[in-house]
Amino acid sequence: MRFFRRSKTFDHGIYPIEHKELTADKPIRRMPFAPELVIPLSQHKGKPAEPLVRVGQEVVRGEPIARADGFVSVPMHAPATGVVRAIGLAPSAEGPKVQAIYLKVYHAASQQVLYDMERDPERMAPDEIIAAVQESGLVGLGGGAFPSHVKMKPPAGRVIETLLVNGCECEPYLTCDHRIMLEHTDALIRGIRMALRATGAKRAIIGVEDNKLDAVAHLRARIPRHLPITAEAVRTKYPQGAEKMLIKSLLGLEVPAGGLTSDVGVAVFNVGTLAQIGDLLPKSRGLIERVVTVSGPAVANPGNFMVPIGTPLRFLLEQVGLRGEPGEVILGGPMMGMAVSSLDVPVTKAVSGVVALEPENPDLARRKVHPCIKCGECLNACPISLNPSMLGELALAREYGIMAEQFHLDQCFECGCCAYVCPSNIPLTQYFRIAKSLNRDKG
Amino acid sequence: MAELPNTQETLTPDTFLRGLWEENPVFVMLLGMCPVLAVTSTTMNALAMGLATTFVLVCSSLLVSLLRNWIPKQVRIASYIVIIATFVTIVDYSIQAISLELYAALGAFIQLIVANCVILGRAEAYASKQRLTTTFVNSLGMGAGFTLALLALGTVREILGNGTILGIHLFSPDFQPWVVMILPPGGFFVLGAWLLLFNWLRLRKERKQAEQIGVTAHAR
Amino acid sequence: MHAEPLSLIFLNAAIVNNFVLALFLGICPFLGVSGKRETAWNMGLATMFVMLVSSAAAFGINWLLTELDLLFLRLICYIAVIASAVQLVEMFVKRFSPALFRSLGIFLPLITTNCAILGLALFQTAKEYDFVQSLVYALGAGTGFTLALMLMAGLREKLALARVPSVSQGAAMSLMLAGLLSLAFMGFAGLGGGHG
Amino acid sequence: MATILTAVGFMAALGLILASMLVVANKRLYVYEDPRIDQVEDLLPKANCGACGTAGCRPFAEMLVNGEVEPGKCTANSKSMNQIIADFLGVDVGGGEQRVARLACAGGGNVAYVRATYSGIPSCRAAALVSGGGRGCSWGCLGFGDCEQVCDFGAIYMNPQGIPVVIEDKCTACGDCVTVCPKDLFSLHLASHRLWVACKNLEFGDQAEHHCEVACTACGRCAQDSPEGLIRIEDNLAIIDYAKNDIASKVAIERCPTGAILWLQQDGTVVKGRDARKVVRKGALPVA
Amino acid sequence: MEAQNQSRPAAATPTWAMLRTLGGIALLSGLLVALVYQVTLPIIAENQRVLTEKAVFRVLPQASLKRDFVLTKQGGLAPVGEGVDGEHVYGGYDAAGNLVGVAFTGVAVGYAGPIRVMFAYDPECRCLNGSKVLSSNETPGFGDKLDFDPEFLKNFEALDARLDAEGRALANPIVTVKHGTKNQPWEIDGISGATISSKAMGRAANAAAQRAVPAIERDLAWLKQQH
Amino acid sequence: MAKGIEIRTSPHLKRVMSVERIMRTVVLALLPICAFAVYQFGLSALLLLLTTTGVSILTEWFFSRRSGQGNTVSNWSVVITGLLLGLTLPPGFPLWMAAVAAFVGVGLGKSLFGGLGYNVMNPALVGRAFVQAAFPVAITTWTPAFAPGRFGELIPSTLTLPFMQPIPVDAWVAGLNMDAWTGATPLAIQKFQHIETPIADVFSGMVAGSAGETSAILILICGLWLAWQKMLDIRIPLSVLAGAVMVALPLWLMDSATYPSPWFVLCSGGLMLAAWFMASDMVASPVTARGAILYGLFIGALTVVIRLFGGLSEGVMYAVLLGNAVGPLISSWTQPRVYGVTRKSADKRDAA
Ligand SMILES: Cc1cc2nc3c(=O)[nH]c(=O)nc-3n(C[C@H](O)[C@H](O)[C@H](O)COP(=O)(O)O)c2cc1C
Ligand SMILES: Cc1cc2nc3c(=O)[nH]c(=O)nc-3n(C[C@H](O)[C@H](O)[C@H](O)COP(=O)(O)O)c2cc1C
Ligand SMILES: Cc1cc2nc3c(=O)[nH]c(=O)nc-3n(C[C@H](O)[C@H](O)[C@H](O)COP(=O)(O)O)c2cc1C
Ligand SMILES: Cc1cc2nc3c(=O)[nH]c(=O)nc-3n(C[C@H](O)[C@H](O)[C@H](O)CO)c2cc1C
Ligand code: SF4
Ligand code: SF4
Ligand code: SF4
Ligand code: SF4
Ligand code: FES
Repeated sequence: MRFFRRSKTFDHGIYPIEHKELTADKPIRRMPFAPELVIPLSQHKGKPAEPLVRVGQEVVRGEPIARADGFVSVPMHAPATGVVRAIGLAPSAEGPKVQAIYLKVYHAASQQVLYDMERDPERMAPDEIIAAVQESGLVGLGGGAFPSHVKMKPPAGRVIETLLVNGCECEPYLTCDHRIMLEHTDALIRGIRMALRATGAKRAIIGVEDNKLDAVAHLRARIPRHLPITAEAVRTKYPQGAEKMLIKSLLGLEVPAGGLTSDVGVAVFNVGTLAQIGDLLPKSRGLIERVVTVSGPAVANPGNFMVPIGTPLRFLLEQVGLRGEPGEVILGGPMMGMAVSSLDVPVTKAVSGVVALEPENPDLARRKVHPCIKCGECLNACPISLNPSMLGELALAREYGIMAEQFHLDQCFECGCCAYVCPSNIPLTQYFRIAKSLNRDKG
Repeated sequence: MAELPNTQETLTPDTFLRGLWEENPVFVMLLGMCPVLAVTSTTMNALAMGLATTFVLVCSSLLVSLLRNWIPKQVRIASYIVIIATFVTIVDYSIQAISLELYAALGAFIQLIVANCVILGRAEAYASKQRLTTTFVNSLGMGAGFTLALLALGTVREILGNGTILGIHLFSPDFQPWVVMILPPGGFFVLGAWLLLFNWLRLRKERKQAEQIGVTAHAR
Repeated sequence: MHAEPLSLIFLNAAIVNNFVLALFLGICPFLGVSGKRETAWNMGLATMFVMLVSSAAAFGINWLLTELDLLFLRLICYIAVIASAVQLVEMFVKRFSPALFRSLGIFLPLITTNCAILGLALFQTAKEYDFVQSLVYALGAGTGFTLALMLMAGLREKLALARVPSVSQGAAMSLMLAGLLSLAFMGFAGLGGGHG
Repeated sequence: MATILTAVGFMAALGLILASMLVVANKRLYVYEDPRIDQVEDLLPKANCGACGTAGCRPFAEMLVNGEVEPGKCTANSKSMNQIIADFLGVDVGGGEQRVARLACAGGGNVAYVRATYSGIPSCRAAALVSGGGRGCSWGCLGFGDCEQVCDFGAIYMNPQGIPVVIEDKCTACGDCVTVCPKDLFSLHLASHRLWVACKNLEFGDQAEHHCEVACTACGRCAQDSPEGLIRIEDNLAIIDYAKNDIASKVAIERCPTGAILWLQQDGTVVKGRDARKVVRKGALPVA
Repeated sequence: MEAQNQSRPAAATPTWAMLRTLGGIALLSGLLVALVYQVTLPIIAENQRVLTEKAVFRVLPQASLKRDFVLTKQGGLAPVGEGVDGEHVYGGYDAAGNLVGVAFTGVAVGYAGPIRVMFAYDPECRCLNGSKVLSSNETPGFGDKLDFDPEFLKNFEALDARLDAEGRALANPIVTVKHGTKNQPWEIDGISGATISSKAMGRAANAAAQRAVPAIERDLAWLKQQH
Repeated sequence: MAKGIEIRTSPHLKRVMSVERIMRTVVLALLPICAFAVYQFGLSALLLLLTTTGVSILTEWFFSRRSGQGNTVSNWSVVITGLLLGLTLPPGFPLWMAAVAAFVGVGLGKSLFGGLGYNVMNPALVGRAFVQAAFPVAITTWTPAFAPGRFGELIPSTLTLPFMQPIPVDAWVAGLNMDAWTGATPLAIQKFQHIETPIADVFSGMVAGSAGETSAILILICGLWLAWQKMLDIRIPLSVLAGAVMVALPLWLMDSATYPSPWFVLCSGGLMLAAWFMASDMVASPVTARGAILYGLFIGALTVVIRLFGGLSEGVMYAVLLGNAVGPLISSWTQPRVYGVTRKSADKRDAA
């Protein structure tokens, strides 16, 4: 069968409506500065950064304002020139309030980045590149927000053979990676070369879903012949962009349960991450802005924007205009993204998209939840081949231990495919989150 | 080291009544199910089986209680079983002497009284610890409870499955019997239905009680 | 009847006249230990083992009693020997394989007072099976018992997660399930019998 | 007659053979297991709640018989039952003072603001995972009653404002509510701890009050009024040092402006300070 | 753990008590059962006789006396007595001592297990002229018909059981045919809706008749004298 | 009142499919089969279908009320149960017995265990099996198809008084003067007389039998349409049919005089209807993909075994029920292999 398929892919998965046409051909535009930026000290997985500034201190755009606290941590840089109004609690997308630096932006000041120091990455040793990546404050921009430099250094005994560049962007609505591949092609290629050197990988494959064949063609045209970099189209299917799926699709390998991608000799980076590396490292700058797709049925003028880190959502949405009251505002895509409980939440390094849905989301509201009718749709959708039907029943009976011990709950990466297909409308993924969270708490 | 609290029971009406309801061997303890299901396709069989079982139950309990201080616990099961089997054999031959037709209808289940969990269970749990009088009354109660349960099944199954009770036709000759009731599934269904009924009554009572003391049990 | 082929004896005991669902033997353990597949399986194996042992023992005793012309003692002897044998096996297992005891042994005392075992001994005598036929019959009966137990356990495990109304929870539901299984097993009636 | 004699003889022989087999078996195959374990297990509540710190009642019974723990460790059992076990084993009951679960929040729907409408599984754990659950105070109780449902002893009920209330007499301190609450609002305390701060909000002053009318604003009055060291303000929250519980008195609560600090009474009722703003609203606050 | 175990009392095995108790109980039990057996034996035998007699008289209504015979290995009949083994055949005689018919049993597997039937043979018409089901597991509602369905019982008013020329077997084996298609005297008209049971009935009749009728016919003269 | 911003868990999108929609589509697919049943057997079949469906709905309504689940009739699943039950009964089946079947099927087969999604066996077939065991004579009384005047008069047994034995139909059938009618279905004729009804007849439905089982082609079309609509797992019907052929083909090749041809096996009796509409009921079949195939093969094979070697001429009902009974076991033995979990790594985890 595989032989007849157009593009490579993995088993199971789903085909949600994409809605990408809203923004796919909107070039990246610059978002103005909000009057006040809120920069949480923990925008990444790992230890929060430690502030380097005092209240009342003036900072210049690009200046480090917090430093990394350990290896699995990254520094923060001032996204704008202004003054530190306060250091205190700020709302976060996850819910709990977190420490953040409130930065009052000087509107009159020049917003040129002055923290520039040209260097030639081609001459840097791998370890130097890794250190430079940490200094730049880069984290995975694909949504994981895991510090990128950590991923470049595989654990002892593991060798990275292949670098996968994740340009799938399988979430509906989102197009920022697509735009990056088209508009920041050179930076991307530069970034890939640096990552290749840093990781010691022998080749890089850019995986792009086949709904973005223009990007594939564009990349193929721009990649210099001599480089071991290829661009490959993969089937447009959610969650093609999940690293485990991409590895399966492109390399036919499976990351062992509980293991890392480096166990199969692979490191996966988002195209945005690598484009930033290509941009920032030669100038030894820090990450102060990122490309964000702002879209969704409640948005009047959807588009792709270069947004300063720390911009509150309220400001962002004002800029694009809303059609009436928004219902849900989601950070990331609608399949995996988080709804926020307050528009004061800022855009962080992890935010690849802001999707505003209309009130009473017609996909969800007022649909009755029935008991599981054992239709098996979820089994056919789960890319990990779990048994969500059984897991759901167990969750309902609060058998969380059994879920983990016998039904591999820990393997679930909460992609939401099962909940998407379930005709009984059972919030399966949410049950699994509860179960995992309780299991964690019980230790 | 102190002993556990003394568990010798004093004789009260409850000693007898318990077996009928609270500790009914069939409906509550789910013991001795095989004859309950197998020989209750008619009321007559149910009654005969109930009486036979009661006889064995009472006799063997008495003997066990009598001998309770002489039977070392290492051989207690074997001893009880032999005692029970003796009485069963006696019943077996007596029924053959009374009526071979009845004997044919009860089939192997007369002999299987030996393995009826109620009897050994009572010997172990009660007779081996209690005095003769209480044992007698209690086993009589248990036997009565067992017979009651058998009759509860037997009458329903006979009426529905055959249109008769004790062989007497109840309905017009055109009555359509529900054959399933005298087949194996029918046994399960009728017993299940009785238990459903009891459950329902119990739940209703509990709800009423809860309402009386003003606590509304919240739904989980 | 004597020339009944072994395969038919097995099939008959295991399925067509399933001890639990068609003959009503061994109902107590069937209802009692069919809550989980694992215990059901262990119980089934333990029962099958005891059936084989008691089938052989019963065959021997029957022979002896026939020789002595004491057939009226059959029942007492069967049950006494079976009970003692089970007790011995239990002690043996407990002593030499605590692991096995934990999975199988705890069921052994339960089995002593199980109609299916005694029923097997009585039926094999009534059907006048020879030694090999008796063993095959025991094997079939044990298989059928295990099958019934496993089916029931599968269904009950499924229902353990169901939203069963409070009236039908517990024994009532088990009995209705057993009834449904028994209803389904009626489809096997007449299988292997001579027709046409 | 001959039949009777053979029968008697045969049976006697059989009985003797079986008995001797059992005798041999008992001598050779005997495995000792303390019979008291079963007896003690029968006396335990069989709730398998784990409050005693073991995996369940059976292991606890084993430890009891081995003299490794005291019966009083089982908080789910009744006192008299534990006494029976203690007498049976000839040991002390032990156990010490009763502990109960205490809730560090008083923000029911009538005083705490909701900022976003959560829809989904009605469970605190679920809601907490969706951007914290939509309450203004990100530390506060979500009111879906996971704690009520997890309590096997029926010791928690949800009051009309959606705040769990612990019935001290029923609480066995099994700790299930402590684990289940996604906001970590429950903790186990000695029943004698009567002075209590029912708030976990780490914000200061108006910011805290902006989300909840009964929040601790960290004004520090309670600390000032009470004896030195009993109460301190840490991370914008009043903290009671229960090592000094002996000197705790109602003085501490009198001037609290929001009533975040309370005096819990034996009978389960709660006393608020004189200056605490009176809460008159019964219904829920509007969403905003 | 080891040390603890040893300090515990070793299992006391009350050897004598065990032997005494079990032996004693077994002995008593043997005695009791043997006594009861002795007492009931004759009653049970009598019951058995009465039961068979009832069945025989049911299929041979004119008979008032029954005598038991045994089918010998040689293919003849012999009176019941010590040392003769074999299937029983019952001769029915009227008050005057005339042979009114012979009854014998047949077995065949029906829908759910064996069906045992007693048949009556009338040497005058050389046909089967009576049947009674002794035991069957047939489904109630189906099985009853074999014994009570008047239409079906008509089959056994004169079911041809003539022997062939050699006198060793039936000239025409008895068979059951589909309901409504009977057109030979040796055919049984099946019950619609209970074909399986009625076929079993046919097989039982055929098998029994094939065995018994040749013997009866051989020793008919002798049989007639045995009142 | 402003509701403020809404928060939900991801995924924030959902497929349009829903239980109601699936069930409604199945009802739609059953309607042509019902129509053919009425065309073939007349008013009696119509009344039969109305009775089973009506009583099923009432039963569901009653029990869902009582158990506090709210009204579950609106999810349409019980309509399927009712229709399918009616389709599997003989056309002249007394209505009161049909009502018993529907009540038992829905009450005992479904509501008792918690309603939709929790029934362990197919409710329609539980109802049928119950009446088959309770009223074995009535349920094996067949009447001819295309009786003249079938739209004007009822089969006499249809209106039997409750709790009474069915009114005999022999006289009525005789009065119809239908020469070819033998009072048996093709299956019975094959089983007991080894005469095969022409394939064309069983395929098109020009034969007697249960109300809705006769036309294999119509059932096939409706089933395929349903599969095309993605409302049923086509693996199950296909493997049921494959299982039947697997047993029937070798036997037929060995002895075509005694054993029916695979074509006849597929097209006769209730196999087609059961394969497409009853075995495929997802609630009582294994959820796993491999499990579904095993389950189907089991049902198909068992059907033929019961038909050819058992006491009944049709075994598909019992085969499906037994398939339902082994379903949970099959399901647990065929759990899918989880991504990244190999046998070795699973063992290691268990050991740890
Ligand atoms: C369900 C799921 C879907 C994902 N989809 C994408 C995606 O479309 N694009 C992407 O870059 N990363 C996606 N990710 C994250 C990737 O798995 C991986 O973490 C990321 O590509 C690594 O790159 P980064 O660290 O540079 O972000 C997804 C993850 C999951 C679990
Ligand atoms: C539960 C059940 C029990 C049955 N029991 C019998 C029976 O005891 N005897 C019998 O001949 N047929 C019995 N049958 C019917 C047969 O399966 C079969 O349909 C019938 O014998 C065929 O006869 P016909 O061809 O005359 O219709 C039973 C059917 C069912 C469903
Ligand atoms: C889905 C379905 C299942 C059926 N199951 C059975 C069955 O298990 N047993 C049965 O006798 N008839 C069943 N029937 C009816 C038969 O197909 C057939 O008409 C009848 O059994 C043949 O008659 P007989 O058993 O009386 O000979 C079923 C019909 C359908 C549509
Ligand atoms: C393809 C398909 C087949 C179905 N078959 C049946 C059936 O045979 N019997 C039935 O009662 N319900 C059937 N249903 C409906 C539904 O699943 C049934 O009511 C549930 O079994 C009740 O829990 C079917 C539904 C679908 C989608
Ligand atoms: S959320 Fe988990 S269980 Fe559901 S499809 Fe995704 S990985 Fe599978
Ligand atoms: S998709 Fe939903 S209804 Fe279907 S099996 Fe999975 S959980 Fe059950
Ligand atoms: S205390 Fe915790 S678990 Fe209880 S209702 Fe409040 S948030 Fe939920
Ligand atoms: S007085 Fe009240 S508000 Fe002030 S610090 Fe103490 S508890 Fe908090
Ligand atoms: S009565 Fe048969 S096992 Fe209990």
